[in-house]
Amino acid sequence: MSMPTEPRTSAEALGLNDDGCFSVLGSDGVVVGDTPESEEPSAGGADVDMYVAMRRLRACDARAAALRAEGRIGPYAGAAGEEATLVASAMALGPEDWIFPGRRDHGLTLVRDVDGGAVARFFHHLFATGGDPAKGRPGLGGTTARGARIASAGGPAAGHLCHAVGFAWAARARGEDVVTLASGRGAGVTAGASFHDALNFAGVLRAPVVFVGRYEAGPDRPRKGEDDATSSSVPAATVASGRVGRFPSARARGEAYGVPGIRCDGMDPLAVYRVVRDAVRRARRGEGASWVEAVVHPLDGVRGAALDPLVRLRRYLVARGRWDDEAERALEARTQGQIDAAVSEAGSAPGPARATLFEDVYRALPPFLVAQRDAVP
Amino acid sequence: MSMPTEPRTSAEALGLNDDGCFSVLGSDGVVVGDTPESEEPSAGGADVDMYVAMRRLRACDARAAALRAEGRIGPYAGAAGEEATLVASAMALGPEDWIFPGRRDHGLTLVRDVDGGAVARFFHHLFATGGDPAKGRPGLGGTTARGARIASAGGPAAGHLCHAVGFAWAARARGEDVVTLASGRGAGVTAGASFHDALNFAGVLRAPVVFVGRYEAGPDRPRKGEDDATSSSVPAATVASGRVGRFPSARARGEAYGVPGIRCDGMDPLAVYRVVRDAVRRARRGEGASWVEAVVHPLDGVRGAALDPLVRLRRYLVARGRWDDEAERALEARTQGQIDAAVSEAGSAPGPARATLFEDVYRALPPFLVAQRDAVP
Amino acid sequence: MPQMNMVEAINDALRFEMTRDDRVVVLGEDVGHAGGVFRVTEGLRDAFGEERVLDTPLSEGGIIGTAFGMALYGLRPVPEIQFADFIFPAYDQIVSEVAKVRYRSGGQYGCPLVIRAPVGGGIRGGHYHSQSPEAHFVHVAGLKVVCPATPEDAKGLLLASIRDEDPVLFFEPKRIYRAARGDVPSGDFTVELGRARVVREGEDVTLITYGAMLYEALEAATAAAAEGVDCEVLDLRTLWPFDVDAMQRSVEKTGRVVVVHEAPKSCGLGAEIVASINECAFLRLEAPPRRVTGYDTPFPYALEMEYLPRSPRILRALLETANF
Amino acid sequence: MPQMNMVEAINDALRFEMTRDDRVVVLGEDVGHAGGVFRVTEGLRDAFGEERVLDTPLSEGGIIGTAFGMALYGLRPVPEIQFADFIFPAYDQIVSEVAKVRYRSGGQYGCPLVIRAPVGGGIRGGHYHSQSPEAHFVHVAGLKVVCPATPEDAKGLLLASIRDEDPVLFFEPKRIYRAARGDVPSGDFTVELGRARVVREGEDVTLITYGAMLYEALEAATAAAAEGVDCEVLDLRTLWPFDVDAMQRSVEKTGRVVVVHEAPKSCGLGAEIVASINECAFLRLEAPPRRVTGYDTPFPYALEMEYLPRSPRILRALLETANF
Ligand SMILES: Cc1ncc(C[n+]2csc(CCOP(=O)(O)OP(=O)(O)O)c2C)c(N)n1
Ligand SMILES: Cc1ncc(C[n+]2csc(CCOP(=O)(O)OP(=O)(O)O)c2C)c(N)n1
Ligand SMILES: [Mg+2]
Ligand SMILES: [Mg+2]
Repeated sequence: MSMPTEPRTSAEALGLNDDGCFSVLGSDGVVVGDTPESEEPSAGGADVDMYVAMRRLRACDARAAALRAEGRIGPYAGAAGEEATLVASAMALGPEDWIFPGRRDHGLTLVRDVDGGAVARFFHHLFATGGDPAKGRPGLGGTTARGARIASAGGPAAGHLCHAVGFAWAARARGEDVVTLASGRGAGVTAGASFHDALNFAGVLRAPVVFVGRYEAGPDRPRKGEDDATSSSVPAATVASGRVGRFPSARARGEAYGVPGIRCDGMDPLAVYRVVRDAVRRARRGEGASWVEAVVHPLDGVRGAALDPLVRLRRYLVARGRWDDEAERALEARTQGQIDAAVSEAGSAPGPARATLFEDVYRALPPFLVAQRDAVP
Repeated sequence: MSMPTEPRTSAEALGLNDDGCFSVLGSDGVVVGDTPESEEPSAGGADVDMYVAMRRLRACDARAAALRAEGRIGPYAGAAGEEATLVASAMALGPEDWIFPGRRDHGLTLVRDVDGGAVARFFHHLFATGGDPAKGRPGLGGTTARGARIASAGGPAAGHLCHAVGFAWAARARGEDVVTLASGRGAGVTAGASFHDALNFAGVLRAPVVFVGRYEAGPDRPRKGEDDATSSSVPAATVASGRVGRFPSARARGEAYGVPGIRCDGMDPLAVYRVVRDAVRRARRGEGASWVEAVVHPLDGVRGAALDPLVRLRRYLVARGRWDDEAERALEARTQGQIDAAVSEAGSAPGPARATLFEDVYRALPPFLVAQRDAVP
Repeated sequence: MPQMNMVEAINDALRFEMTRDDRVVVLGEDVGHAGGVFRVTEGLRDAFGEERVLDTPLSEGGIIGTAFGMALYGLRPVPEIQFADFIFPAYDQIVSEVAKVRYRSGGQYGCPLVIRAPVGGGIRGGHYHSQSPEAHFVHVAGLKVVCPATPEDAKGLLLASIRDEDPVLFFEPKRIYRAARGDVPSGDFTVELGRARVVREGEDVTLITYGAMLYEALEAATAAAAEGVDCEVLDLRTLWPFDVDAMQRSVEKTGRVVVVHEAPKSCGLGAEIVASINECAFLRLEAPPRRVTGYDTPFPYALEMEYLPRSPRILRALLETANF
Repeated sequence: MPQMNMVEAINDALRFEMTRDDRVVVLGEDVGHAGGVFRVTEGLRDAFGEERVLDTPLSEGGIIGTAFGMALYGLRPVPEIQFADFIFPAYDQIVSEVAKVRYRSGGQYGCPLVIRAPVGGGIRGGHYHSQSPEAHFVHVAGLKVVCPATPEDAKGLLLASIRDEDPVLFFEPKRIYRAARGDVPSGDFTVELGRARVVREGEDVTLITYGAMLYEALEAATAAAAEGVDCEVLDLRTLWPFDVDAMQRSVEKTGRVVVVHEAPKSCGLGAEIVASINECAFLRLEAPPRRVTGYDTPFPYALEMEYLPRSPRILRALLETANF
């Protein structure tokens, strides 16, 4: 695999730009860049699994969006186009490693499908049934899956980053070989003051943690007084809605804390896999935290459509004879079957019992909550 | 003035180290480095004023420490050795510019001595008398001096940094040519989450603000797992008490926000003056915020004693024929006279009247506070 | 008089005051280009420009800290917190800085800003988009807290808040953002802070509430009337300093009181209302003051309608109190 | 039994539990090398090493957020906030994360940590080193709040708090850190959370308090006795969930109640105490429950002794209540 001299598409341009934004797959599914073919592109042999998980996520997400449109579930924030980052970062971990999800990371539960029930649980969560692992309490985004070593997502955009640091430190202090990954989406991850705390504490504690933030590359519309901060070659993590922020390189962000930072194409599963896996290895070696920025684009935009991670990984697999139309049809049928079953089950399941309102405030129900419960008309 | 090839003392070493720590005066008071003599070393002609202000601060500080030792005032945190940063940064501003002081910046009020009453007010503040501009409410560090364009210091270490950003932005939005300086001391300034907010908002708003943080260069005791983060050539902003933190270069800290950062010898008044003045000019030109780290050492340590800013500036002035023993004696007599008068006045002044307890909670006293006031036995 | 919903009334107030007073500046997450997630600030950026309506980074501490500086300068910032649930990252700025600066500076500085934030449940917002944190601010000396229940009050109280010299938390009950409609005076119009409104006169039980729960309370009062219990309903409007005189007047008449709010019960505003009534009308009390509130649990998504103190629960408390 | 002051008793508890349970980890600003600004953690780092006693950067949000992660892992973190006044930068972590994780995760995760923080005035600490923020936490569902008034309780409650499966705010009244001395059982010793202590039995007025104000209350009770008023003094010890049964028992006996705390009055814990007593003992109340508290102002430095609800103010309220 030789280094191409000219970028071929905007994806390649990302992969090679001087901001260190890294990519492996071109939009045609052909490997670009300086990746030695020997081991890397196959994601350690997991590339087919990755594709399967991405497909599952895409299909679940589409169904969830449809349910939302029908008014059958509450607010839903989709993950279309972000499958590569969600799936590849989770799969770059070992089974003993932990994930601290953010508010937009419900897709992660579908990756660590430990007992085959993840799809059902996903829809129970969306329908907020009695079968929701979170007992219908948080509403969308309150991802929690202890059995899958996934922590509990909260509300504040960056609040969970420090949690991952403390968890990672604790595991190391107890002599466990565990790496902790903190996931998040949007400018709130880096703008939130908790970002500063998390990177500062991670640096000081040399915690074996990997932070992965997904950023939507914005409209690249230069804003007043910001023209020097965003340039077309630097994918700016700004947002369609007009949220603002300075967008230094990932490296600069991390350097302030002694934490290496890298930006990668978040729609390229092999790039995300490699970057996260390197960070995980680094953490495992005792070298501390890393900061990964994964750039994503809306799938319904021109740029995003050209970079669809499913299309790219499928082309890559087909070219290598590891995937074909038949496999695709079989997967599609299986996935839709799972989803249909899950939606029909969760969609008609009863909500949590009224008494559950008072449970889990404390480990045991204190008398004053017993009184409140028993006074319910 | 030519660039010396060899550092002469540790101060010079600071001035020339590759971390960008900048100095002008050697410990012998001789100008070092690449400073063109034309204008710079004299601090725009203000060097004698600067010396006078530094002496005043040193003397007030010593008297305050003595009063504290006698138990006549409450907790007092001294500023010995830090006069250069406090005085020079304030004097690098124009009279129309504003200062947002931190919890340890009470010395700033002694610089902007607008009507000659600053020394008296300083001691009224320490004795928390009815004559304290803060009405005896905050206790030490609650610096406030509206007449001198000094805002109101709070308690949390970094809380005021954002205030300076908003103020600076507002002044510019109203078309005023005002630069705002935020001052602070200690690792809490950069560790606090408000630091992140302040630099982020300053970058986004391109606010004409200059942040100046004083850091004590610590014992340079490498800490477990931190040996790569602190090195003897990088003055580490760690503390004798064992507070920890990563210490990237000032440049790296700022770069994450698009704010230029520079580290300077905080015991060198001419260095601080030049660095802050450049940052102020930059802000005035509409180029936005700057981040200045001023490294200080405890005056009672070996390193700090060798770098005493008063000794260095005095040597510099004497060598240029702008200061002599007679001037020193006259200043000493005048300053001590002012301080004696202030201490005797404030030391015997009555405390704030009991009714003032209820004032200034709101602009007008609401009925429920009238009731609380009138119920006082 | 034009008819408006709450969103329109607040937008109208902001527009009016920004025109009248060029010191008024709006800032927050998505308030500019996007017009706010609830469209409350819609059109303001086009009308007043980027220097008056600022989209900020997603950090509430930074928003309030920056607004503090603007206020010290002499502007009248009106920062928005997108949901009151996300006000806590700014809590230190509000409690330690905004509330205290007048006092700690010996009156040299004030911090006249208005922090707008939607509060409350009932819109399927879930755990983190439904809370009612007013009591957290009432306990902080130096703050004023306002919560309108009608479009008219929303406009009048907001204008009074912006013109107030003290910091105001302005909580907007999002459940009735569009559901509450009514006449709103056009042009300049203020409602004095600190005055409750008697929404329904009655003789038997005083029902004290505010925000979206006003409508549940009125529904319960109507139902109670059918059972022969005549309720007086007070809308507090200003939660702090609250109108203790109005409460006293009403309780002197009825001798019985029920307080309703969405926030958790314990150490909520209802506790202060009950304690204050004990102080001013103890001898008139003929039944124990009752609180009908959110439960002492985090806010639940699926069971939010069980959590909220809706009219059946209120009615039961009214009847028990009347018959005590 | 050894005599100890509060500082020694807390240190003893930490030392005991760190020896017994290697999951216990102490972290905070200056808690290690320096032993804490009040020396509460003195010697712990030497005894247990840097992996059990962590000096952290000066950021309370980071401290609590990191401790949250440790607790989720299964450790028993005991973070220190150097002064309770500086707990607000961590408020979002406490309110939005620590308090809610058990609920929002459907009980999959708990967050057993103990946040230690010195509270209260009377030591010339000034505006930002004197506050008493307990009510800010009582109103948050999911938290427990503890405040010992004696060395014995300090040890026993701290050990019970660390072993509790829920997050506990452990407020240490710094004014009596060294002034309060007494016997402290050595070795293992717990005081059950949620139980008040009757410190003085009496018939005429119930005096409810906690923390450093216990001593002012006892002084006032003694003075009242000289005037023929026999007070029963309750030390709440656990502020939330508090011991409503003990309050009810006492008020059933006395029919009169005075509540004392340092924190500002409005929406303070005293409000909840008065409201709860109304709910459980209304018919027994012979006088309006009184609150003697800090004023609704920020904490003042020069006038702190006027601000604090000291015994003369308490006495006056006792006599007025007794003679109502
Ligand atoms: C601390 C905090 N404040 C506010 C919110 C509400 N909120 C949720 S998503 C969001 C916008 C996120 O914007 P953006 O950076 O565009 O992220 P993305 O669109 O990529 O998710 C906001 C303001 C939040 N979750 N947390
Ligand atoms: C947010 C906040 N937390 C805690 C404190 C209490 N505090 C005041 S000074 C200080 C230590 C400062 O340490 P250091 O970084 O050494 O600063 P320096 O000694 O240089 O002042 C602490 C913890 C504070 N002022 N603000
Ligand atoms: Mg967005
Ligand atoms: Mg120090």
